[in-house]
Amino acid sequence: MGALLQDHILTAVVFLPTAGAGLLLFFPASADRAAKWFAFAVSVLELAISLPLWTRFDATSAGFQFTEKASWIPSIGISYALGIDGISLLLILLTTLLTPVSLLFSVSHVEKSARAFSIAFLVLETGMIGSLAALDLALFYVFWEVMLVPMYFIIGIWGGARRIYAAMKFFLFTMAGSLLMFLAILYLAARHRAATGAWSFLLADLVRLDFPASTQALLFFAFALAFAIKVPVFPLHTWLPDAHTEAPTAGSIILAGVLLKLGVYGYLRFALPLFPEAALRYAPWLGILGIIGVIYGAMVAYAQKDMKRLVAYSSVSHLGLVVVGIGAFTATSLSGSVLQMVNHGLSTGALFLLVGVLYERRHTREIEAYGGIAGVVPVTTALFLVATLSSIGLPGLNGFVGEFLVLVGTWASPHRWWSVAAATGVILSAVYMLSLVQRVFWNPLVHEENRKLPEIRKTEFVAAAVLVALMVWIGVRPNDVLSRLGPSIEAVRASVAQRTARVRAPRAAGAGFTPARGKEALVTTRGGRPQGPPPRHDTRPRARLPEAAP
Amino acid sequence: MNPALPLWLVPALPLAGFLACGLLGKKLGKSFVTAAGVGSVGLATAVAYARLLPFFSGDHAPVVERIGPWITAGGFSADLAMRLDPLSALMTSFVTFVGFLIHVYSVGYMRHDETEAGYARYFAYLNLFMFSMLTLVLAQNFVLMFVGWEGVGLCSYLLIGHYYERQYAADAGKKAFVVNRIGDFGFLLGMFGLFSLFDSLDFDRVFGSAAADPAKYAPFLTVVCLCLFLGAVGKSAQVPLYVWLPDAMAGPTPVSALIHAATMVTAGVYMVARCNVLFRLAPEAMGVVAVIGAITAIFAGIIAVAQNDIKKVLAYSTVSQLGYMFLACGVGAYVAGMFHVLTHAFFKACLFLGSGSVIHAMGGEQDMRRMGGLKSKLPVTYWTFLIATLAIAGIPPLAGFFSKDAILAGVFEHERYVLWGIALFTAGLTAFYMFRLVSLTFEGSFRGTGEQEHHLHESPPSMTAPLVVLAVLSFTGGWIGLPRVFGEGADRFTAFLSPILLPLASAEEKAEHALSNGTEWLLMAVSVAAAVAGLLLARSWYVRRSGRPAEAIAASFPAAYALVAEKFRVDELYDALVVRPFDWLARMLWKVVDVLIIDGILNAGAFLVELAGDLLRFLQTGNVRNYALTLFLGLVGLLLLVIGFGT
Amino acid sequence: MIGGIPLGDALLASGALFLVGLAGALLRRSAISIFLSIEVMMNAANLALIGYGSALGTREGQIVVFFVIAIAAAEASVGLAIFVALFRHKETIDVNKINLLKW
Amino acid sequence: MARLMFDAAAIFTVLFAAVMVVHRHPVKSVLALVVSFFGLAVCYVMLSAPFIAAIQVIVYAGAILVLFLFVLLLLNVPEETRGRDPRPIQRILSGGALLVFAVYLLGLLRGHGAPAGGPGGTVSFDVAPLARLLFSRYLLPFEALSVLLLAALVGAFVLAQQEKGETRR
Repeated sequence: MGALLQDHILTAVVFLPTAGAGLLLFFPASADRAAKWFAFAVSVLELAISLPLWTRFDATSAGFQFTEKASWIPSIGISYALGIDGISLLLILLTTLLTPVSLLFSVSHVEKSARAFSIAFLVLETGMIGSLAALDLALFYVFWEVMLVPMYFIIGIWGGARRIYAAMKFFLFTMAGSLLMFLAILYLAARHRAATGAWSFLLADLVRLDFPASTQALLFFAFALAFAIKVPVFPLHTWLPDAHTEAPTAGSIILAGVLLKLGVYGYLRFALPLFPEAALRYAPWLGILGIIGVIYGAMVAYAQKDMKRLVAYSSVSHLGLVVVGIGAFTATSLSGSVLQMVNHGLSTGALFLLVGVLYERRHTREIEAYGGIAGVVPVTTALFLVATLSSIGLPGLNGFVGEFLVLVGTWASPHRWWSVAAATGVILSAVYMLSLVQRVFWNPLVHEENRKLPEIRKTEFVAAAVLVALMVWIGVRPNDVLSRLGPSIEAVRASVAQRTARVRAPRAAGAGFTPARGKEALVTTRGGRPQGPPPRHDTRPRARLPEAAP
Repeated sequence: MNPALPLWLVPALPLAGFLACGLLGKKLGKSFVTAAGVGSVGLATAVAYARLLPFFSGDHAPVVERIGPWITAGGFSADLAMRLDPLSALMTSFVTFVGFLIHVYSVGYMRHDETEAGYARYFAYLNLFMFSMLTLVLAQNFVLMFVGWEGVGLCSYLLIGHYYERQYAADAGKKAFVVNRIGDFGFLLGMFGLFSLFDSLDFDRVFGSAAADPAKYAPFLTVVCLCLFLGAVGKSAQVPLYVWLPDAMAGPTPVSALIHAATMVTAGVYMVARCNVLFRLAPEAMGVVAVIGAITAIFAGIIAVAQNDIKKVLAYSTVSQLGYMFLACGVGAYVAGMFHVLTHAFFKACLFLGSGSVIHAMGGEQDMRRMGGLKSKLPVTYWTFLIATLAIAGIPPLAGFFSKDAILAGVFEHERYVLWGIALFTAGLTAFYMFRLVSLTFEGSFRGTGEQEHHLHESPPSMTAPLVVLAVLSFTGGWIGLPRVFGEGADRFTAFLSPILLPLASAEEKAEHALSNGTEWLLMAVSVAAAVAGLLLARSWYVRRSGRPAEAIAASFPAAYALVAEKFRVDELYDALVVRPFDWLARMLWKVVDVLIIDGILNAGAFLVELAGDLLRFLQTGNVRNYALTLFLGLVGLLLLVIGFGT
Repeated sequence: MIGGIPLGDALLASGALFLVGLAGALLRRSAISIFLSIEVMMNAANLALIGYGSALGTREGQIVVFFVIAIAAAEASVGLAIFVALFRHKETIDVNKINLLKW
Repeated sequence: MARLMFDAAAIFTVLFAAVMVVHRHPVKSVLALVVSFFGLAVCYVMLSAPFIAAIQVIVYAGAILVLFLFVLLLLNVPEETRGRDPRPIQRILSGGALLVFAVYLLGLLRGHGAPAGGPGGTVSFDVAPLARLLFSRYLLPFEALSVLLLAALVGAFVLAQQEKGETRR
């Protein structure tokens, strides 16, 4: 049994929540409380069995670890392939952490058919972890869609007043993107068959395919669109404020904490290695959209009157920064981006949680309805303040490390001015978050009903305190996280560099892009303008896999 | 080396105090908070001096103590490391000491007015401030320095907003943080620039590389230094980002003394001095520093003349004095700048604490027009306040005289005569408005309410003791840096700092430029004359003639007076130029771009689908026969299509 | 005497029967009549199946017809139950008057 | 001879089917269909499918159509009303489509339908092979059919059941 678990630890981590959800089906519908606690217990157990991933993870290795592989649908080459590297490790742990936190919060706040809620949540967890661990594109797509359905119900059933609208919007947006991605996945598999004679959806197989530039661009867009919607990148972001605002607190935490990250993760894991040239060619656009996201999200957040909407737009801003880091594509900025995703999960998760705490007491999210409650609920205030400070990137807390690495890494890329533009987020985030804190917790207490606001409960406190503790931990010891990230980041860069170099090698020997020398390989910094990879539009015919005989 | 007392202990002790007060303070009560809050800083001071005293008497060789790696990612790395060199030793010595005194003072000031929770919160934040400030000072690299840099900003924000239920205090706190953040933006960019130039943010490596190969880096350093200076402008309240500091007086008075006078606001000066190696290679940037400093000095001095709030006067005076320090740095007289940082810490802390004592006695009243004649009621406060005022005015042989003279001499030495003129005028102005303050507050007869008069009392010993100590230091503090005219070895201060703060020019050049003893005496005489003139004018206007001349002048130039009294309406200007357009733009982006355009396009798509459905649904007649017919027609059509007509 | 029927005859008969049934299904208004017409069409199909089976000399055609008849039985029972329920509610089986699915 | 007989039975079948379609009275329609099915049974016999012919008579005509009759008599369904069709287009289109379809079918049959005079009827008249086939190779569908019939039974029961509180009108 122990050995079995050792060998299949990822499978166990992926499917334990679903098993729990299956058991929940046998609970009587009236046993709501028991169902909620049971779901929480399952998620804690899940966290416990996911911790060995962290401890046994080999931080020196760049490859996928804990891999498992089995044939699933052999006739069309779909396999059950799991495996994680540093990037997915972090996000998986973030998921297994935020799920119990959300469920713990929900224990005292979800009343309506709590059993169904718990089931949806556990299935959602399987979808998220599965997406993060899948190494087969078909499997990834399955988990990707599995994620969508429970979230739709969580928003649509347990959400706020405009929940139906929000749930529809969320579903349609996400679906629109992912269908195109599905087509692209099918096309890839078919191309693999044309090239080698065998179907395969394995990432490792598909990255060996080469395409003409135009095809690659189309496929890249199909993938990028799906991920950009999920992130969300600037003009595609409008589902997010609605979904975040209307979702129940636990849903908002997971939505902001994990689901958004999957967009960036998918981009890093799939879009970049599969279509490296297209990705590099269009990276500037990505970076610019990211910058627009940073500034636009921050400004719109400032204008909000609804606490949750404000936090939701702050997510747009933060994720914009992450996208900038991805677009800059230096080792430092990529590390920063991934770390920033974790940070955002923690800080925004905590913010949503604490907003939820207030909402459950006053049943309004209007900022105007609060004010001056710092003296009434000092513990909530303190926690909120720490989460805010983490969110605006105060040094010593986690947010700073990620933000700083993204910015310093971006500065070292060819797009130096991105860093300047994105750094304005430092000012803007302080503006909108502090005005939120001021208008909610400080200022004169004008609403008499707030005088008797109950303080945070034990369960809520534990949930928030865990997040706050992690913020401090990452802020003080970021290397615990970064060290696990480094080799994986280098591997992503190396795979991109290798493929672009393979194409370019004859012409631009040496001037290409040789990563993994421990420094910003893209750049020669000393004293001059950094020189990135030459932005060449290479249209020469490229090496292909041998075409299968007709 | 003293391995038993590592440097990191100095900031760590206040951090422990912060945690103790913050987490347990409310439960365990005020005595515990007092013990933990003051005790931790006291211990930190003791530890600091245990390290500093051997250092002062030793060879002043920089000591770097590395704790471990902190951030390592890609090509970037930053360590947790502490540095003790003459500059940080100087800062640490007065930050810990003055900080400790102000902690003691705060016990008396805050103890009775605060709830348990408020008291605990206050000391927690104060301790956190000490942690941040000491981190800032002792850091060995820019990133760690930035931790302290933002940390002090945060504490400033939290402490200004200590009375959070007052709207203006909350506003002021936010304003302080946001304006500081604008500066931090510059600091960040500066750091990025440094990193891309030097591949490191470690002080030794950055300064070492820059000094080793100036020609290579000099072209890039102007921009980098300007970015760093933007950080300093924000933190040290220089034009145009000074606006937060006067508002910061909404916080408790000891906070104003500690953060907004003695320590935090001088962090900008410290940073510029720390980077003097870089600034030396960027003469244009130094020019900007000097000009901004001079403008700030005179601008804030003028505003201070027309303020009636006792703390506002001191706040503008602080801004003005900070301008002085930057002026010194800008002309290359870093030692003079740091000297002024030191003496200013003593006398300005003393002034603020004295004003706190006055406000305490007046029951919270801060308007000088309702004070007067407090000399007899608050003797200790009066005498200490007077000494500090004389010090800031630059009357020899008090501390302020020597530091101010060093700055004036430095400016003159570098032949920046216009700036020298401004500085001299500002010196006179300083003496004038400070004595206006003293006269209005302590001289004459009491102008407040009877109740207030009845309530007047001298402050408890926990408050007066720090005043006395600071007054003594304000008197004697300048003697460590006597000008050269008193003998070659008199300027121990310069000797101490010179390994870090290299003079601008080489030794031979310096000899050429150096002022003759006669010129130096003359300069001293001029500056003393300016100070005395300001002093006498203020006394004659406000003591002998009860302020009537000032009223007369104000009445004859109402517009000009109003402009000065309203602080040149800079806040209003920013409001109109920045704040309101920002508000408008934010709302516009939300309502127009987000809701109208993006969601509009989406909703238009949704509407089209709905419209199509609305039209097509009429095909659903509900009549089975229609459906059957449709089906049949479809079948026939398909047949024709697939098999084709005929055979 | 039995057997030896040309496939063409069987198919022609089947086609004619189908057309008659189709005409009934499309043109009648009584639900019962439509139902009966559908039965006719089904039987036309059966006839074609048997015809082909006979022509090809296999029994599979008959097997399918057997199943079709059984399914027709099931269909008739459910269909008639629907008519009973419908008639009880609407007092009519005129399909022109039953349009609950309208828009 | 056999062909003549088949043709006669086929014409008879189609004729009575037409009668069924034309009649407005439902009971008469059903009776016409019963007659038509007898003709069909004859056709089946001619095509050497005696077993099917038997169940056509016994099950189809005898059980299913009688069930129709029961229902009609039970509900006392009135004669189909005359009067204008609310949508005349239905008739026109139906007629047109039927015509096209008929011509089309005819064309198909003429084209390659009839293997003229092909000697069918090699299938033995025996029922036993059919039974053997049904209970061996087609056992699973056969059993599935039983489930289907059961389901239909339950479905019919549920549908026709009188709802609670509903009075018979």
